[in-house]
Amino acid sequence: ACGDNTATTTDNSSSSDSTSKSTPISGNFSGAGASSQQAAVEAWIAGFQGTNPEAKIAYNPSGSGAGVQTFLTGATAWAGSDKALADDEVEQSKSVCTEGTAFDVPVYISPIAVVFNLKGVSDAGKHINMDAATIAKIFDGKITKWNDPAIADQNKDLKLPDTAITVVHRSDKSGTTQNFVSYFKDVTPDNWTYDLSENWPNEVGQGAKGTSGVISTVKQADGTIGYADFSQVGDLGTVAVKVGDKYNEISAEAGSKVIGDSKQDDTVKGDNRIVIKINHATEAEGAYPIVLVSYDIVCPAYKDTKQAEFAKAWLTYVTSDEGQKAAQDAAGTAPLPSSLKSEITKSIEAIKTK
Amino acid sequence: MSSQDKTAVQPVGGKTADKVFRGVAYACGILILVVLAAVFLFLFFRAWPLIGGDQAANSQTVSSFTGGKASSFWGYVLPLLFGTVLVSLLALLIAFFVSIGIALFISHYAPKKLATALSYVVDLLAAIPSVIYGLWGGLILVPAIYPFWNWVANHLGFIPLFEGPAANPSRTVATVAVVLAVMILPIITSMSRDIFMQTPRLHEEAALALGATKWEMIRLAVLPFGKSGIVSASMLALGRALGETMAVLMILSPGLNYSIKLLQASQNQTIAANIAAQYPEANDLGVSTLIGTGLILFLITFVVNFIARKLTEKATA
Amino acid sequence: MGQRIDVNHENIYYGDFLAVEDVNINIEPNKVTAFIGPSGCGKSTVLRTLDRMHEIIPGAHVEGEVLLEGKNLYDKDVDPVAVRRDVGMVFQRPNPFPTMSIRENVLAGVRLNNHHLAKSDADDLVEWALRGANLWEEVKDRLDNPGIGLSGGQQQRLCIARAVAVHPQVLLMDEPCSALDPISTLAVEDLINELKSDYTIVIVTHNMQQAARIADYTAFFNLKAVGQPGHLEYFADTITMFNNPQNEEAERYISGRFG
Amino acid sequence: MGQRIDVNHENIYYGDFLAVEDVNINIEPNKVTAFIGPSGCGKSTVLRTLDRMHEIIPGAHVEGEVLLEGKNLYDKDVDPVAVRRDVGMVFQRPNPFPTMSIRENVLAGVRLNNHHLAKSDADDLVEWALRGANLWEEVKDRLDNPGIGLSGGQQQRLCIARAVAVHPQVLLMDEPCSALDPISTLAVEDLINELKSDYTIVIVTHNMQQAARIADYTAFFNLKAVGQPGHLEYFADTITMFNNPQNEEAERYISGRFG
Amino acid sequence: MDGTPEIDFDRFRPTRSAIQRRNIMDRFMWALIAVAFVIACIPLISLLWTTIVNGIKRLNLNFLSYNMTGVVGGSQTPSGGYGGVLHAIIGTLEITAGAMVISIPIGLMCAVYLVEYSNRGKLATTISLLVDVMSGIPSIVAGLFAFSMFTILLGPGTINGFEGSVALSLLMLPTVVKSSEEMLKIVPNDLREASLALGVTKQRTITKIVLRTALPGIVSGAILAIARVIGETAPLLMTAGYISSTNVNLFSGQMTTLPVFVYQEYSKLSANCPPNADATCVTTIPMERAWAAALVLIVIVLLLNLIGRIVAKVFAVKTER
Ligand SMILES: Nc1ncnc2c1ncn2[C@@H]1O[C@H](COP(=O)(O)OP(=O)(O)OP(=O)(O)O)[C@@H](O)[C@H]1O
Ligand SMILES: Nc1ncnc2c1ncn2[C@@H]1O[C@H](COP(=O)(O)OP(=O)(O)OP(=O)(O)O)[C@@H](O)[C@H]1O
Ligand SMILES: [Mg+2]
Ligand SMILES: [Mg+2]
Ligand SMILES: O=P([O-])([O-])[O-]
Repeated sequence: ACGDNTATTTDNSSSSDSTSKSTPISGNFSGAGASSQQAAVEAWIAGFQGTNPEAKIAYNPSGSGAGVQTFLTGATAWAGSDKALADDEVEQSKSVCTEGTAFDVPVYISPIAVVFNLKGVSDAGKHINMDAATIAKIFDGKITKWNDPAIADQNKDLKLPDTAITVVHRSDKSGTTQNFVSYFKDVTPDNWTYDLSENWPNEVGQGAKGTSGVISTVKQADGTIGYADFSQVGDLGTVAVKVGDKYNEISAEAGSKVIGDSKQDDTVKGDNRIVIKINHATEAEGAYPIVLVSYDIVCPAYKDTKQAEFAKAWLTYVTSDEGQKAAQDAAGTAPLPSSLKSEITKSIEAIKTK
Repeated sequence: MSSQDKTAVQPVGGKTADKVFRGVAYACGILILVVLAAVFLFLFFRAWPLIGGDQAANSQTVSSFTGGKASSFWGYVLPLLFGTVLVSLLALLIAFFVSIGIALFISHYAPKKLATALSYVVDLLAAIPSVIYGLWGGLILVPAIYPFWNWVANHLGFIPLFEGPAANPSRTVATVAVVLAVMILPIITSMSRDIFMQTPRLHEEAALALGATKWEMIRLAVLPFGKSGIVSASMLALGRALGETMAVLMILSPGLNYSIKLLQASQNQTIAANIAAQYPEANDLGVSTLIGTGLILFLITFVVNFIARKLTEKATA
Repeated sequence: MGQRIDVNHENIYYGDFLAVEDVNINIEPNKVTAFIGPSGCGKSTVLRTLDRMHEIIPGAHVEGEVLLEGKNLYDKDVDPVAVRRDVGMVFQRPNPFPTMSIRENVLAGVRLNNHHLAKSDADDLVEWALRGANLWEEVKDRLDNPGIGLSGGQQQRLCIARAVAVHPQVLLMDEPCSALDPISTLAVEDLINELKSDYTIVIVTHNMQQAARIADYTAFFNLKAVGQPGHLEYFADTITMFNNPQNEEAERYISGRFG
Repeated sequence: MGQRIDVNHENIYYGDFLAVEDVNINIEPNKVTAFIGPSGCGKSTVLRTLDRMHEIIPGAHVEGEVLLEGKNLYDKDVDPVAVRRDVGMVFQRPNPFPTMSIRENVLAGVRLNNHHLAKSDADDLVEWALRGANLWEEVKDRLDNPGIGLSGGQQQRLCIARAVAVHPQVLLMDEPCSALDPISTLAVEDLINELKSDYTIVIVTHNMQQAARIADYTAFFNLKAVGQPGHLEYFADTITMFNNPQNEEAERYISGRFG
Repeated sequence: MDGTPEIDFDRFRPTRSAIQRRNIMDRFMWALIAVAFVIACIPLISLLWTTIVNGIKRLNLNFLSYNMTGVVGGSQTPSGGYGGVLHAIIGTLEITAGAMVISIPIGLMCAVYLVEYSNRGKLATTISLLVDVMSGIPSIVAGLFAFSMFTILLGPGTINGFEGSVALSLLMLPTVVKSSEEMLKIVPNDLREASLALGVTKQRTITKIVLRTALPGIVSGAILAIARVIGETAPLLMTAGYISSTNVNLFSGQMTTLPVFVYQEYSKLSANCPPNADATCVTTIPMERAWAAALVLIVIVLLLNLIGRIVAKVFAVKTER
């Protein structure tokens, strides 16, 4: 339509050979869901349209819950979600998928950074080392000063000020929150007794709406600490998290490693589903254990075969090296570990296009 | 002109058109009632699972919203209601005196040219979208106002309202109230200005002729005349503040307490902002719950505006 | 006791528009002086300069002198608020304060200076002023009712009582009866006749019979054409004015041949 | 040609309030009949029942008969809209349609009734009506200017032209000159005199000189007290009415002793 | 005058201190009012200033003539810009126009009913009471209403521009009714009577005389009502959705409006750049787009206000001489 920024051909000259589809996809397709995926999806849409210029794709970052809701009404071709489908949702999907049940495929892996703003430390570009228990205690309001011995002991080389800690968390329901606190629940359950939820469970510190809210709040005052998708960290300080007996800094590759060291959740109901049980307690060399895995949810069969063709092509592109590279450039995500590739291909092949 | 004379007695289709037009006008009048009823009914139907649905699932939904703090709909909505009313009343309190001041300035103190320009600016400000107030409040005001709140907490902390320590950054009820006050200020100002301007000259002159100073004239003639208008303007503004979404969403650090610690974070949340915050990630039942809270908000604003209208009616009668 | 007013070479402006030109008039104390003349000739305008009410209209100003017992009201150091305390004013349409009771209306001016009026003082003052305005008998049983509940004529007398209660030296009245029915008009005219023993009274009226009935002196204002400034055409004692005016325009006006 | 109007036992109500009681009057065709009487006695009210304009006021209704050439206007099968086309009306304050030019104002009655007039017919009609209202010479060069731009007297004549343009049989006028200056008044009075050869004219006036000057018959309305219904006190030809009225109230009124 | 109390007026003469006190009070209130004024100016000026300064940076023709398709991270688009708001402007205009089409005829006819037909009966008082009450409906409730209505009537998952129009029209309706009612009320009754006396039917009197005379006022009232709703965000998030390409079909598919765009860009906060990106890749671009779009929005609101006022002034029908 009018005003489109048509991509130049240089971007996709290299990519055209890697796409297996011979006939380009055309038509209008829409998805909705996780806002965390937004930046990546923008890149994917641009990349996908490079080879399928007739495809018009829209993604509404309305949130995982709303995305799944909309998907289950049949209004969208796929949903992006920060968490895997619930059992009843799989059951519900029978009414929209013409055959079988919906399934999820991991497409987006992003480390969650523990960001902080502390005069003399973060503005000097330094990291702070913490183990899971310390982070959990901070976010539970048990540690309230930056020079608390629990922190200081792990950071002998830093001069920590006597500043009060202001915790900043998400105020809206969020997959980021759930993934973040599930790290505590897995690694240091004694220090995190709350139920697992997408809502922040206590009233420590301050809540802010969306990743953007957290980041801007952290930036606004000295002594703040929060958590956010790695791509939004900017020049804030990040916490290096203790894995095994080392403190590992956050990076895309480090995030990827924990997924490589994780198993699939085989308790989930339904076919073709690939749900990753993140191994937060990983001791893998150089792994950063706090990650968010976000899925794309599709049907194995659609009323409209065009939709099916699209879903198949879309997932194929998104999970390809090329797609993952695009996401990494645009959103700083971690690439899907190669161990998952064959499983993913198998699930995608399950989509019926005839 | 014989044909003209003939038709002059029987105008074409005039009577039917008359009836149809009257019917349409009548229908549109009735439609207002229908629309209001529809608002209520559709919200009610969509929120029905709260009442008629599986209560266990409901309480699970609520506890998932609140991280286990509340497990019943009322346990959820009442603190929200408290927060909503608290924030709005504070905003009204701040905006009220300032607005009356500006309105008097425009109507009785400023030179005519300046007054016209100011009126225009005030009307314009009423139309600035709330998302822009949200941007400004969240990014500019929050850091800028912290020193002030900190000062207040240090010096007036003995008053429970101002109990310290002041949250930094100040994403607090106090800051939100200031932003809402700025947002409703133009509403109160423009309505009271219009009323102040209508003060009968006679009454103003009566006061002046008795040897009243300007302020005494305002006290004797202008304020009593404008009283009911000021009240109803304030109620309208209160209604607007009660329903404000984006600015609260983008600024306030929410909590679910019955708390009046204005300078501390994570104390209260408003219904409207809560809907906007939870809606994206809510499942079917969650949406019902949120619409249930929306229904409560609707009823509250309904009552407030109803009172406002009744007050004006009484005063003009 | 009333005070005398002398107006010397007064020009009155609304913004740039010269509304009334070169007025010279001597108003005797304890007499009733009436201003008459065709509509728009500036009667109200001149009247309002006598207590500096003219200047509350944006852009309005005055040149020349208005001497109240020899003291120029327009001197730099004179506070207009104080002038208006000494010179009371009653308007064309009765204008009691709508939110106040009869009693509070009467006391409105006094309260400005005496925040804490003893109840007995207040009662005395209210009675005195209402008696002075010939209204006491009619309202003494309902002093706490709102002032606007009265009939038009009663309201006008209430306004006179309110003006009188601050004990001014001069009373200015701008067509005080034009909104009243004949009976109320009579009541107010009687009142004016009584008041002149205590006050200097200046009254604007459209009704020549009224001027003839109540005024000691009459000033006839006129204007040459619409858009031209008005001026004082002729000033005389009332008997001369109405029986044997020494001015042709005045004669034509009084005999009803124009205006 | 004008038509005659006979009013029989007419009672006129505003809601429950009986405003005018038992009016009986015969209005001759092609004559000018004037209604006079003190304020509030119901002159306007009666006038407005003659073209069923009374009933547009919510709750207002009429009992009795109004016969236009023998046909009762208040019969069930009579369309009030049609009545108003036969009986034209001119109001106290000139009220040309502000959005229309002079020309469109004259044509309004025809055009608003959804007739498509050929341009030449329209031109003829405009000239005829404006000549009829003595306005043609003054406005013929600016027919497309807004009607509101005319002087008060011209506006009133424009309103008469507008009323005349729909070819009514009767013209009702409610104090058509009270908002006009003497010269415009004269112009309108002249016009009325000319119009009576074509129309039956009923005019309400406050000005007895005017009634005496232009009316053939005069009806004197009166009311016993405020809040009581008004009634037709005395009806006579104008010469009798003003020189030798056979009714005491009428005589008092005309000699200016009340009202 | 027997019974008249003797009054010693010297006791009530204003004392020097009393006069001084009153003068001080007068000045004090004047100062207070002036201070109130200045205090109120600070946030308002700051708000406008921030928006202008931040918004002007990216506000250019490119920004106005492209949408957000093919915009990846902080990279430049082939046209040399960083994406734009064309789709949001179109969405805003269409959705608002939809709201207009719904609420203006209904609101106007409702006002006609109230002023011309109702005779101020019980029904009319109820209606105008409810119109007043309706003007206080929170915008988010309007959004929930439209959302509920469309899910219940058209099945779940329905999101389109028109749904947004319905939500906005609910917010516009009372404003339109109120302002039209005011405008109809000030049409002098003389004109109605003049027309009726010419034997014109009531319907034609209303449409050709009353509405025609009130037209400028009605138009400017409607424009001001539009200015009020054009900045709504929350109800549109849930009803009209969000899309990065241009959708011109109001009745199908999601639509972005300017306020939603501002909010979405604010939510993105910052963009990433590929590791070896050159200087044309701007990481702060989302916030810059948000401010620029906010500025566009303010300018549109401003223009609407201006047009409303000009219409009211220039085309005002002089009913008084
Ligand atoms: N507020 C005003 N602003 C500008 N001009 C004014 C104002 N008030 C009066 N004028 C003008 O001043 C002149 C005198 O007006 P004024 O009201 O004093 O006349 P008047 O003799 O009292 O008339 P009336 O008998 O109608 O009350 C007139 O030309 C009038 O138009
Ligand atoms: N719209 C109305 N509703 C109720 N009562 C009315 C209405 N119009 C007039 N009246 C009453 O009807 C009576 C007659 O009024 P009308 O206007 O006919 O008198 P009039 O003789 O024309 O007086 P004027 O000379 O002042 O025009 C009065 O008592 C008046 O109060
Ligand atoms: Mg005057
Ligand atoms: Mg009358
Ligand atoms: O992507 P989020 O669920 O953290 O908003």
